Amino acid sequence: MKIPMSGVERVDASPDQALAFVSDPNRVGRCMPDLEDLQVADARHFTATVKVGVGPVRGHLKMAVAITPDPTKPNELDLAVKGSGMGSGMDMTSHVRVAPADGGAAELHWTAEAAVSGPLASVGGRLLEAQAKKTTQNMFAAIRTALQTAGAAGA
Amino acid sequence: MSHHIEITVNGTHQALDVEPRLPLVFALREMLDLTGTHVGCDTTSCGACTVLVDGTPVKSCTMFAVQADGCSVETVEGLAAGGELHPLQKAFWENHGLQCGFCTPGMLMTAKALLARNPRPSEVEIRRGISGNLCRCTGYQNIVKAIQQAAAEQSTAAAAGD
Amino acid sequence: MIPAAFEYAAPKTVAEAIALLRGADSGGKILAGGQSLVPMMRFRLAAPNLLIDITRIPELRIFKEESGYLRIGAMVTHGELERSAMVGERYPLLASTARVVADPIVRERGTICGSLVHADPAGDWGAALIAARAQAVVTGPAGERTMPLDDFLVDTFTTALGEDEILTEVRVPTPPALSGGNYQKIERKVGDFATAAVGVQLTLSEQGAVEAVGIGLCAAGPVSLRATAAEGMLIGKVLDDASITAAAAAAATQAEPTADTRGAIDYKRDMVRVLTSRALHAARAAIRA
Amino acid sequence: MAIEAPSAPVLGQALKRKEDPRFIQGQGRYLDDIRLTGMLYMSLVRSPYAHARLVKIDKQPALAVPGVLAVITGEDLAGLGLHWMPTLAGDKQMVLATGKVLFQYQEVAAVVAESRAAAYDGAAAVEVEYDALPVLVDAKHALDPGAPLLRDDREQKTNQIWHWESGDSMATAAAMAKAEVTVKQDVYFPRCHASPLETCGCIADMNKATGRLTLYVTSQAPHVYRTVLAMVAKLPEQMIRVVSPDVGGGFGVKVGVYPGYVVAVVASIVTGHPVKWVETRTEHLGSTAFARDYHMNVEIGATKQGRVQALRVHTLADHGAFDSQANPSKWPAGLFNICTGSYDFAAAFVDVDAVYTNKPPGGVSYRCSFRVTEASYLIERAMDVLAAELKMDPADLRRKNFIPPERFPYTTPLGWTYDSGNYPANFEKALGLIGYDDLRREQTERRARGELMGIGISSFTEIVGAGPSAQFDILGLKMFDSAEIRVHPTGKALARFGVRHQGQGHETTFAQIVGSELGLPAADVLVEEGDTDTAPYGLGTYGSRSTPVAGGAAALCARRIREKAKKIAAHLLECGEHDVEWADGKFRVAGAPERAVTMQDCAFAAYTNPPPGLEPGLEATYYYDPPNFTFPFGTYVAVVDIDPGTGEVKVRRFLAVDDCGVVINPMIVDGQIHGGLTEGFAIAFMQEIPYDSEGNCLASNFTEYLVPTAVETPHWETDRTTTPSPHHPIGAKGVGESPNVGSPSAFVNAVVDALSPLGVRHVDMPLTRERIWRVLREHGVVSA
Repeated sequence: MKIPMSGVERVDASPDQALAFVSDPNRVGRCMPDLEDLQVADARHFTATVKVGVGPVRGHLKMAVAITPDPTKPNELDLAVKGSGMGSGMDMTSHVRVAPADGGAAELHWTAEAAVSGPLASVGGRLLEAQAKKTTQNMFAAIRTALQTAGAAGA
Repeated sequence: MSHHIEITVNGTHQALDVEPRLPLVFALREMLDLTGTHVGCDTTSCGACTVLVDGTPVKSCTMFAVQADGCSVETVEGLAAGGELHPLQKAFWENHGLQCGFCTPGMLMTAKALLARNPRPSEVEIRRGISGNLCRCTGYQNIVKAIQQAAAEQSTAAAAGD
Repeated sequence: MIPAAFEYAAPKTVAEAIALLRGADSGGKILAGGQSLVPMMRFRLAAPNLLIDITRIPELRIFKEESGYLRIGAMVTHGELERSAMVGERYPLLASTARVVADPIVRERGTICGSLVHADPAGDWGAALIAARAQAVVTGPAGERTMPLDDFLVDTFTTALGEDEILTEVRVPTPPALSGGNYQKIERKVGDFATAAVGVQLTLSEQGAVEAVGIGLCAAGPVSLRATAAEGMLIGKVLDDASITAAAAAAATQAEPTADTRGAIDYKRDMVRVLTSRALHAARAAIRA
Repeated sequence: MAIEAPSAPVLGQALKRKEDPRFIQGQGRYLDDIRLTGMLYMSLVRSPYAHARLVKIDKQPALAVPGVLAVITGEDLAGLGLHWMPTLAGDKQMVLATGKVLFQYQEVAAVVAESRAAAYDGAAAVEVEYDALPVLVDAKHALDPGAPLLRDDREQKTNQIWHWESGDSMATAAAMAKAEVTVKQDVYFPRCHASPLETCGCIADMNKATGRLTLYVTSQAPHVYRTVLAMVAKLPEQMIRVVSPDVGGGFGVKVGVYPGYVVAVVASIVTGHPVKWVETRTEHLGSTAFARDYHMNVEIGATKQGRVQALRVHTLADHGAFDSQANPSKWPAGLFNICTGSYDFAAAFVDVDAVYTNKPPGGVSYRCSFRVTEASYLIERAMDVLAAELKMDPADLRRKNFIPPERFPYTTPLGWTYDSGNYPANFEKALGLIGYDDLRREQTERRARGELMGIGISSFTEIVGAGPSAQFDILGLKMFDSAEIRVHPTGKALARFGVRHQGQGHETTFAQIVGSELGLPAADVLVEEGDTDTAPYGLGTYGSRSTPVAGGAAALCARRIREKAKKIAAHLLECGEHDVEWADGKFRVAGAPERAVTMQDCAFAAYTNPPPGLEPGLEATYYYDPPNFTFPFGTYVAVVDIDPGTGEVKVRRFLAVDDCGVVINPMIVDGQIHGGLTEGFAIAFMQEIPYDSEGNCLASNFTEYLVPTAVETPHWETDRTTTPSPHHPIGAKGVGESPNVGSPSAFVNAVVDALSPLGVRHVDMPLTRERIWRVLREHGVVSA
């Protein structure tokens, strides 16, 4: 099943800082919700193991993430996630655009589409959509929080 | 880690060492060789594995053997007491209440519990009562008929016994 | 299928069970009837380290009327409730719900409290007991706390239970005179989760106006839902076709179902309307003079 | 061949089934009940993706799991040349995936372990890396220019598998052009699944010392399995024994050879132990043979008075990732061109295009004689569409167009020769029994009150008993079937057959045929099936072929015994053979019927006192090659009421009047009809395997693939007429599939009839509440 999602996060950081943050595997990787393990392969790739826990459904997903800056639009990039675990597959493509906001702050405009395959989709499908949306929103919210903390620490 | 359990199965005391994750149905089938109880699904839907635990029908794929410690379990193999067919077994045979036979043991155990609680059920009550057991072959009609016949026979026998 | 390996404990008291939960460091899971949990474990979508079987705790079997409430302990099964003459006489909402939960064999092992803790928005008891204005009794290391069921059910698969707490009981107010109730469910076949379902608990005044009404919606949102607008517009009104139609429409507006193999959003929302109307009619018919 | 009057009352009696005592006492022996010494368990790792490149399989985590002994992948099988296998339909199919996967739940790796639990643990631990590819789910887009190419292993770089035609396209086009009235309708028969209560499974036991492979397997066609295994695994056929123990329902899903069986054989060879593999329900629904998935477009040309003239059908068939349907090899669309049904068409033309999609393979199963269900549904639905166009009562339209009884044997424009039929008599019996005219009057009254009541008729013709060897074979194996009878000295008999029952009651009905032919009580005839070491070669039980083919073999084999026994009788009666008559179950002297000997007498003499010059013993084998198919028919009437608030359909009444020729055991025939109607009901109202845009199977277990319970299932009314088959040795036609073939259209016709005041002509199955509700809303009906 394909789950389309989108959102806007206003962050207390400059557009450049925000862009640098989401382009950095070390930093954006730590914003994966319920992160258990993070392995950074290079400047553009990392692997995150995350915990899944929705009521009785518990398990781990291993996600390989590739960050691809848009070659023509310097403020935009793609995050491609290839996940597996619990006998299932979880692939997500997301696109992030960093836009300036009032007061020198920035906005992250993000769209994402998750595709879930396997038992998670066929057994858990009835309850999956809401959960996938929540998890993705949490990830971008975590980015906002992290930037805020970084901003506060830097000030 | 395995757990030691003691259960009574069809009147016989059994002591078993079981891994907690072992569903009761596999303990019956593979440790006690009582293969009459079948497995038909993964979702507690089909009822092929129905047995009676302390008289209550239970889908034995969804109860762990370790949970049955101290309980009395009845399976299809225990129905024909003393070699005489149970009225339900006889009625299923006479009314063509089975075809491939795979759902039959679970269906019989459910019917036994049903009649124990409601000795003269209506057709609607029987259909509701067996709605946790799936059958792919018979369309249920002859199963319902068989349960009605067994009910009539049992209550006649009970009346004669009074 | 066989679940992943786990440890098993069967405590004899609630205190022991809570201690085991604490010790399991969020890897523990309470096993009551197991009719939702075990299938998930067989699919290995759930894999607790420790299963704490509470079926051997006698105090959790409480099932009686006391101080204006029907007390339903954690180990009371759907089947036990379904067969209770007392429930049949005085709690028509609960009686009509118990008849349509899962299938008759699952009902023999599955428990009302277990179903609430599972917090599946398509579970029947959430909607029925919200309509009945039930209270959840939660026991933890610090003792008992009680809350409206509305607050207990937080989100899909999520309740207000702490990691070391157990839902030990649910308390349903004993309906006063001139009360009736009913549960209406659409399921594709026996044993299916609800496509949509609605529970109604109703009390009329001597004059025939609505004195109190509870309407709970099943499979109509991320969590069991109270149809607050519909309830509000019925209070003080005479329950006639017009007020029922209006309330049913309000309930449908409030519903936020998701699309799945059981139906699209518009269908499910309309079924909330149809079932609310039917449940209100049936609840009124269930009032004994 | 002449029909003989039943020679003993054994035939036609409602005898209690001989197989039942073991089943009601829990003593059946199904596949999973068998445990062999040293047996290991296998579990399969399956793809979560519907279409993906297979990047890497890491066995190590699984091998580290306690109890796991081996992990087998497609690459391992490639070394043995076993990673692909031929299908019965002339395609090939992956055993374990190499390179890429083509449907969700496709077999990717196998884990062999000491216990069931360890096998599951191991399967969960295997790490597989995939690269998702674009997914093709909708068959209607399979031939689009931009569609992903699924089978890049084939020479033809297209998703089209084959194109098949039947009939005269020019003549049909001409007749259609001249017709006063034409109707056209798209009709989809959804993808569904037989899903018997017992899933598929096997135990492969390769004995290294003897070199002999025993395969215990849930099979409807054990001999076919043996031959296929010999060809696939290149084992000498005499070194393979296939045993099909009690089978917990088949309905066609246990005809094909599945990858798991081949892997289990390899696993047994590799480990030197017996290896058991039993599917989970998810594996069963997600990977074994589905049924139907035919997108059909039908056109009928007729006169204004309602006389049908021409039929044209275009079909798109979704075959999934491999063409592995179990059809007769020269008939890629099976017997689909039976679609002219019970009606006298002057011209007809049918074509079918089969395509690949990212779904599991299959296509022929679920109580259907090779696409006959689709054909019957199509014509019965189309007749109602025509009736609506002509504003005629659908019963009258049928009456006008039935093939008249005097025209049998009747040859259809698509080439079939119907053996026998009396459609008007059967039809009028059904309409009389249900009270058709009264129902129509009641309907008028209810409609006036705004109620939705519908009456649906199906007057179908089936084609079963594949099949005559001139045209019908599977992988070259002619579709005969066989019987072997041994009469023991004490007059008791053992009868063995090449078919394999799965609940149809062969142990009783074949004993009745043999007993009736030999003058023995059915109780004295033991029927055995399922072991290729002992049973004569046969093609198996499916397509309602057991009675028409193996039943014919049973009768003729018994008559062969009788011929020999007659010589012995003459010897015992001390008369010439030509003076001996077989009458009332005994050999009698012509003109002195009181001088008689029984079959038991002859059997004893065959071993103790054979006539001089006659070979001792009393045994025979018969391979029966049917001269034609048989053509059972019937009339089904459904009466439904629709809840306008929820869209729920209540089946108020359902009457089935079948004609399956001579009845062997009426109790068993009624049971077959009840079961088939229930499956037809399920298909009409609730069963479908849908896939989402990613190719996820959305009905992979019994919480989503709906099997009706006793509560939803209607009460069935049954009756029959008897028109014997002129060519079958006992006049029987077969019945197993008729109720499933004939009933879906009756249900749908009834629902569409209920909705017809709104102008509705067709609604596709399954007729879920939501689908009906949507039709009602689209036509402005809103109700509480």
